[in-house]
Amino acid sequence: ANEDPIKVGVMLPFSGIYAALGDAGRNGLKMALKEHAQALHGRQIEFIEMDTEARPERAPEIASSLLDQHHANFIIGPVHSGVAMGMIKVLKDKDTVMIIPNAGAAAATGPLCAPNIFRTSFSSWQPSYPMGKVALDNAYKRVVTMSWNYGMGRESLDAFRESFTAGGGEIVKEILVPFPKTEFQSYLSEIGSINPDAVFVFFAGGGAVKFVKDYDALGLKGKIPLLGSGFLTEGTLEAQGPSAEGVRTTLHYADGLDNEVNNKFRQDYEQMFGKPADIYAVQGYDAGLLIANAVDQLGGDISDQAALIKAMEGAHLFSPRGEITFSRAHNPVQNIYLRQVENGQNKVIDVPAAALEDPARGCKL
Amino acid sequence: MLFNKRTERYFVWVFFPLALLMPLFLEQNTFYVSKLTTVMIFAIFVMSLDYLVGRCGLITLGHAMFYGLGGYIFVIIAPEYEAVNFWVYTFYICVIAALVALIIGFLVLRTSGIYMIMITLAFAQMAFYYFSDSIDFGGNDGVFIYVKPDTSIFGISLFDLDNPIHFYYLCLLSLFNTLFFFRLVIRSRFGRVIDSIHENPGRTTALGYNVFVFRLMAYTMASALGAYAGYLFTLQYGFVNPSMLAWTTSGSALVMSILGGMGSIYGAILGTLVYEGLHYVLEHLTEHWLLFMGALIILMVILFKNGIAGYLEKLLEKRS
Amino acid sequence: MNNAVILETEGLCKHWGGLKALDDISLKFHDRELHGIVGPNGAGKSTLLNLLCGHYKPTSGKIVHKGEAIDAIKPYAFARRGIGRSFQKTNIYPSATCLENCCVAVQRRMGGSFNFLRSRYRQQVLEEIATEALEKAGLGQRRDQVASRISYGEQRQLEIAMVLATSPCVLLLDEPMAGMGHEESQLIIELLKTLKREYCIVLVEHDMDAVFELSDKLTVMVDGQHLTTGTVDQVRDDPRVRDAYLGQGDEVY
Amino acid sequence: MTTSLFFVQLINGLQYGLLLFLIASGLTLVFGVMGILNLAHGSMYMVGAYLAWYFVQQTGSFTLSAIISAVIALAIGIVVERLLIQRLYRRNHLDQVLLTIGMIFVFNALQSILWGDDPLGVQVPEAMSAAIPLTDVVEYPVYRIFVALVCVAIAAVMYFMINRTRLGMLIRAGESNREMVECLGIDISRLYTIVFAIGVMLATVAGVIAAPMSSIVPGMGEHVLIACFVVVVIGGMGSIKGAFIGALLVGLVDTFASVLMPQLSSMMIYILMAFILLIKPQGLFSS
Amino acid sequence: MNKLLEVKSLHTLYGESHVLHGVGFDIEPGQAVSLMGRNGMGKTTTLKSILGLVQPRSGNVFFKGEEITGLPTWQRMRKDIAYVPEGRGMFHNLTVQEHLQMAARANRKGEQNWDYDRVLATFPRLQERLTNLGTQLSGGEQQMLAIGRALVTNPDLLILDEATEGLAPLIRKEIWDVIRTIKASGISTIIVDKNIKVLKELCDKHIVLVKGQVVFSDSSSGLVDRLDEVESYLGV
Ligand SMILES: Nc1ncnc2c1ncn2[C@@H]1O[C@H](COP(=O)(O)OP(=O)(O)OP(=O)(O)O)[C@@H](O)[C@H]1O
Ligand SMILES: Nc1ncnc2c1ncn2[C@@H]1O[C@H](COP(=O)(O)OP(=O)(O)OP(=O)(O)O)[C@@H](O)[C@H]1O
Ligand SMILES: [Mg+2]
Ligand SMILES: [Mg+2]
Repeated sequence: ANEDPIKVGVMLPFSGIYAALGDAGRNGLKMALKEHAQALHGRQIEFIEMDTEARPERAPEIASSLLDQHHANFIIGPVHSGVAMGMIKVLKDKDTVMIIPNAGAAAATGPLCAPNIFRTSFSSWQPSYPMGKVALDNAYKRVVTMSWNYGMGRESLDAFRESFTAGGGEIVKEILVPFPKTEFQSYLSEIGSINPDAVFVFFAGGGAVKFVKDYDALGLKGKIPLLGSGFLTEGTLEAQGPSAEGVRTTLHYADGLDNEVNNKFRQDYEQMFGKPADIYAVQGYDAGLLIANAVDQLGGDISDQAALIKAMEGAHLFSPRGEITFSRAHNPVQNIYLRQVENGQNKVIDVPAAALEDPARGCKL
Repeated sequence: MLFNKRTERYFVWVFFPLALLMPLFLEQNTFYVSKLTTVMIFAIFVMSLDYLVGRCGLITLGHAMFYGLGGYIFVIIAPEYEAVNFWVYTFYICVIAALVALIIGFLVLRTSGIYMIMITLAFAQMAFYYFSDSIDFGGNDGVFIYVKPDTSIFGISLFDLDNPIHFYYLCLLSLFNTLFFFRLVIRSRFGRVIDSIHENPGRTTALGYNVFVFRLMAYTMASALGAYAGYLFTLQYGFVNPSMLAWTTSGSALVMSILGGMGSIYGAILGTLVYEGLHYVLEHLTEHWLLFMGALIILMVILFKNGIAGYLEKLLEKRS
Repeated sequence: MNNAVILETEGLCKHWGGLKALDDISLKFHDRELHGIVGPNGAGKSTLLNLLCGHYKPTSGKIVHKGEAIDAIKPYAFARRGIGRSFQKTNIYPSATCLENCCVAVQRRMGGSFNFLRSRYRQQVLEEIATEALEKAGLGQRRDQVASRISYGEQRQLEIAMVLATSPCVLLLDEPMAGMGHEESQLIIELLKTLKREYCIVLVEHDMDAVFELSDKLTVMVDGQHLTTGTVDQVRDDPRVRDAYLGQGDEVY
Repeated sequence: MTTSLFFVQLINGLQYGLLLFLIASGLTLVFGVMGILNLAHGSMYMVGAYLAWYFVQQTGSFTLSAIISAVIALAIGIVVERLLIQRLYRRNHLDQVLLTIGMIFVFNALQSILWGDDPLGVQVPEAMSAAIPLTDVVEYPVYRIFVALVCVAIAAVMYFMINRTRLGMLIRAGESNREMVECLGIDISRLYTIVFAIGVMLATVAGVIAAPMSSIVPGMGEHVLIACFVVVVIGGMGSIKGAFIGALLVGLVDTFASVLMPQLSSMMIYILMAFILLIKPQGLFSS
Repeated sequence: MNKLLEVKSLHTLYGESHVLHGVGFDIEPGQAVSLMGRNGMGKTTTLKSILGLVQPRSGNVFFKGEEITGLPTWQRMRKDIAYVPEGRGMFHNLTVQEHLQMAARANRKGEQNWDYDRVLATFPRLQERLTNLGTQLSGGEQQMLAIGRALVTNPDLLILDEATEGLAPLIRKEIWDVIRTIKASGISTIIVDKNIKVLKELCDKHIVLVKGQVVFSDSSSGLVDRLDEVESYLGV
């Protein structure tokens, strides 16, 4: 076959507020490609790593560097939706394959979907939509929703609202906090005075830590159940400490998922990187799996882009999160789990939606 | 003489011919052409800031507002799926930005020093949040521009904006014009008044100049050019994002302009080139590029009294 | 004297908080006359000048220039009406040459300040006028020196040169001789002698030799109040003035 | 808004304002009073939070951790002033901007190397983990009351020191004319080193104290930086009273805006600042 | 008899321009010395070189027998020297009261003859302006404050650079009286002023600078003898 290495451009934030996510994604990616080295039919992998600093205005430039300067075969990135938009602008319909290992922006596999754009993570709709049903099942009728006022946040709340109000629930208030503000005290006081049946939120990273701690400190915990999109308790549990106990979230992954792939993955990851794996690592890992899988199917020859895309579309991956396939818009079709924090771990308590597919509104593929 | 320092003449004679030839060597690798284009666009922006801060003594941390506005004005006024004329829209954008600058300058220029820094920051942040919270303009994720303008004058099209090399030359031309323009303004009688105001506003008032009006003019002019740079940036990749308006963008520009040598104008190009160059090199060398970048910046402040331009001047002017 | 009144104050007051720095001052300044103003420290002399040149706004009272009340106009407009002033505390452009300092002043009058294209280095006329002003103030030799590098006394001279360069009709001079050597003072005294044939000059100065020699009219202020106005001889012999300001002895310090 | 909610929000606003003052207090000293433009102030706040986390891990005691962190901060302050800042006093203020931005880069890189990028958390010290009920649902943690008290105490001490003591006069005089202060026989350069170090220590201690009630994440320094400058500038440069009132104002306006006009809440403190500076171009209490 | 201050062949440059060409003189304890010269001859530069505010290229300064040439300014001042600079050096953010409070200290012998109250008694005008900021004073008031601020450090050597500039005659007379008192109490002074009549009577020794060189250095009687020569140096 071909002697040239396969070039994988990695466009993730390694500094700034999203650095932890970028780090985990890269770790996962490298681990997968190392594990599945024999699937590559002898081809080496060359990584080209670029720090996006989570700055959208730099995204087109870096993307074009990977495309025009390094001629990468695959570009993995990014974390941040704004950066994703900048990348897509450059990479859409080009001869490299873009795999998004995190950013959930609906547009990426919606109106802007393209044959060469794949996503191994989720659309923002996916993890939040099933929670509406969960809330109704628990007889929560009046719910306050809250998130940062940005695309991902609003899309998550909309997805929750969609299923929740369809089943007769009422959203008594939707609170949008300016991004990236983390002063939640006044909002929480207000929620306290409304006293709803439950609260549904989307927060991630440092904001999630602060939110969960404040929720506890101001005494809301234990009085008003806290539901969230799973990122609320991903990679943040240690920092949240006991405040997170009992928080229920929905996500396409859970640490405690008991399947063979996951058990091995978690063990190896912890061994290799000295810390527990999280969702971001899984998504990066799956990006690696997706590449390995396609290269394997094509016998190591990825020069024909149409064939490559076809191979990827047909992929059936055994991910730590369970089996995934890809929708026509190139978004993963996956299980969504209901998890509850117990002893500092996200424990699966239910599967409210199996093999959930994003509606991919606006995609013409 | 327009370029009245020997160093500056040398720089102009070295930089622009080199820049002119550059794409010939880089035909294989269009990325470098794009990268240099981006750098030059930002240099235009830094230059307009340098004029304000270094020449007029008007320190602003809100200049990025105009950079971002350059992009957003285009998104707002241009039809989405129709190629408009580049020159006409350049005119529109500069005029609209100038009007905005006139209004904001009218408010902002009552203060001075740190208070002015903060109030310009305040307006820029308002604009930032306006676009970043907006739903119509893509919010935090930004907007795409699907059709690039065409550049024909009387039916003759000089540049094809979709061609990176053409775009490069357009930006190079713009950069040169900006440098030339600022030099002209500095050398002019208006420039004399601005210099006087910079050094001693009270005295200038006592001599009968309406300091406020002069400042307002300078502010408006620099802001319009800042918007022009933003417009070019937007066109380069067809992408606008609110982070263009963020204070960190103003901050980076300020850093580059101080690094280049405040008030020297051509130092803006040096500062931008060196900063972006270092960034690019370090980023490819090590994951901890921030550490080295920071250390180098610190070292440069300590070593160079008046930025890189000042250092070069010390080397070159001594012999004369 | 029968020269026309050019500048006039009516009941001018300036209060700083509780302090009445100027209290109900009504004075007339005539064309082609040098009007001296003296008084103990803190009497409000500089404050008066600052009001006359628009630097401060009066608490109450009126300033009339050539028959028009001008107390409400903007500071720069005072200068445009030809009211030029020098400062007690040196106030120049330190990093520019002496010539350039004066050019800024000349240019105001010659126009072109909003011209973005016209070179400021092509300026025969401007330079001539500026040079002339420098020479008048005795700084011809320092023309091309950077202002921060000339001595304190010379900076005081530059201060005057800059006012002259605006070719004002009213000159407000705040202690122009302070810090100057004898020779320079003498030069300025001679200069003022010729200038006062053309201009209305208001001179605040503690150098009694100079004041007595130059003044056509002399006003004494004490604690923001107007004490007396008259010819030099009238004032010098006024016992109240001796009490408050000059001292009893004959020696002049 | 019900009356009880109004009062709860009032408390929230005051509490947030006091916290802001705590974070900005070092900047008030270094920037407001001494006139040094230290953009790395936020980084020191971040360093404080990370140090708190690290030493709580090591020693298990929050108090001990706070003390060690403060000492380290003093040392950092002294070194930075002696090695870097001191060289720039005679230069343009903008060089300080560049220098301290360089320092931000270095601190951020070191944070990432030393402590990684994952969000971290420190638990509220055991002794202060109780809470006081405010309404049926909402309660108020004792620790936050403690923090508020610390802020008031720091404000009082700073006010007294700057405005009433000879030391304070010397510091202010140094901002106005360093050479003249030296002509009075004062070792201004040592004085400035110490005061700068104290400013750095205040920023760090703020980071330590805030750690249990916030999340410790990369970039946390830059987020507070602007708010700190807003506080100092609204109050008027050099005025401790101004900074204190400015902080409370920002706290209250931010809190009530988030509840009453959520569409504008992201811009609210900037609107406030622009408004104040348009009316009083030198801030509320400038001298 | 040991000298209070000895200045030996100072050469000082501002950048390229050579301003002092070997200035040297000395002062005995209790002496009042005048330093005269036309504008720009280097009087201020001499004082600044003595105080270390500018670094002379070569030359030495001894105070009370100790070499102080290389010391930082503040250490020199701590040896009980006080300075009233030309231009007055007010602090824009300190009140009159604070100017005096911050500067006040006992000298090395522990004496504190001049304190806050005595300065205010000497300059009653300041008493009325205690809460004004330094730059909100009239020119003359600033001058008084600058002198007062120097006095409260209780110096052995008081250096006055144009200290009577901008003062009303009556006040000027008072200042001269104060300087007489100071002199009587054994404090040495270096006075830069242009009033040769007063200096002649007040000072024990006179130094005239021309273009950075000492062209005249003698006692008062010597000054009277060579008055014409000196006046020509001064351009009187
Ligand atoms: N900005 C100010 N705020 C408060 N008081 C002021 C201000 N400026 C001046 N003053 C006070 O007003 C009074 C008059 O001051 P002014 O400068 O007019 O005096 P002057 O007559 O010029 O004295 P001098 O001869 O000493 O210069 C003084 O007592 C002074 O302290
Ligand atoms: N900062 C400076 N840089 C360059 N040259 C200077 C500087 N300060 C003073 N000079 C020059 O040094 C010479 C001596 O100045 P100095 O101030 O010592 O004179 P002086 O005798 O005190 O005069 P004056 O009576 O006017 O105060 C002058 O010719 C002046 O031009
Ligand atoms: Mg005065
Ligand atoms: Mg002098």
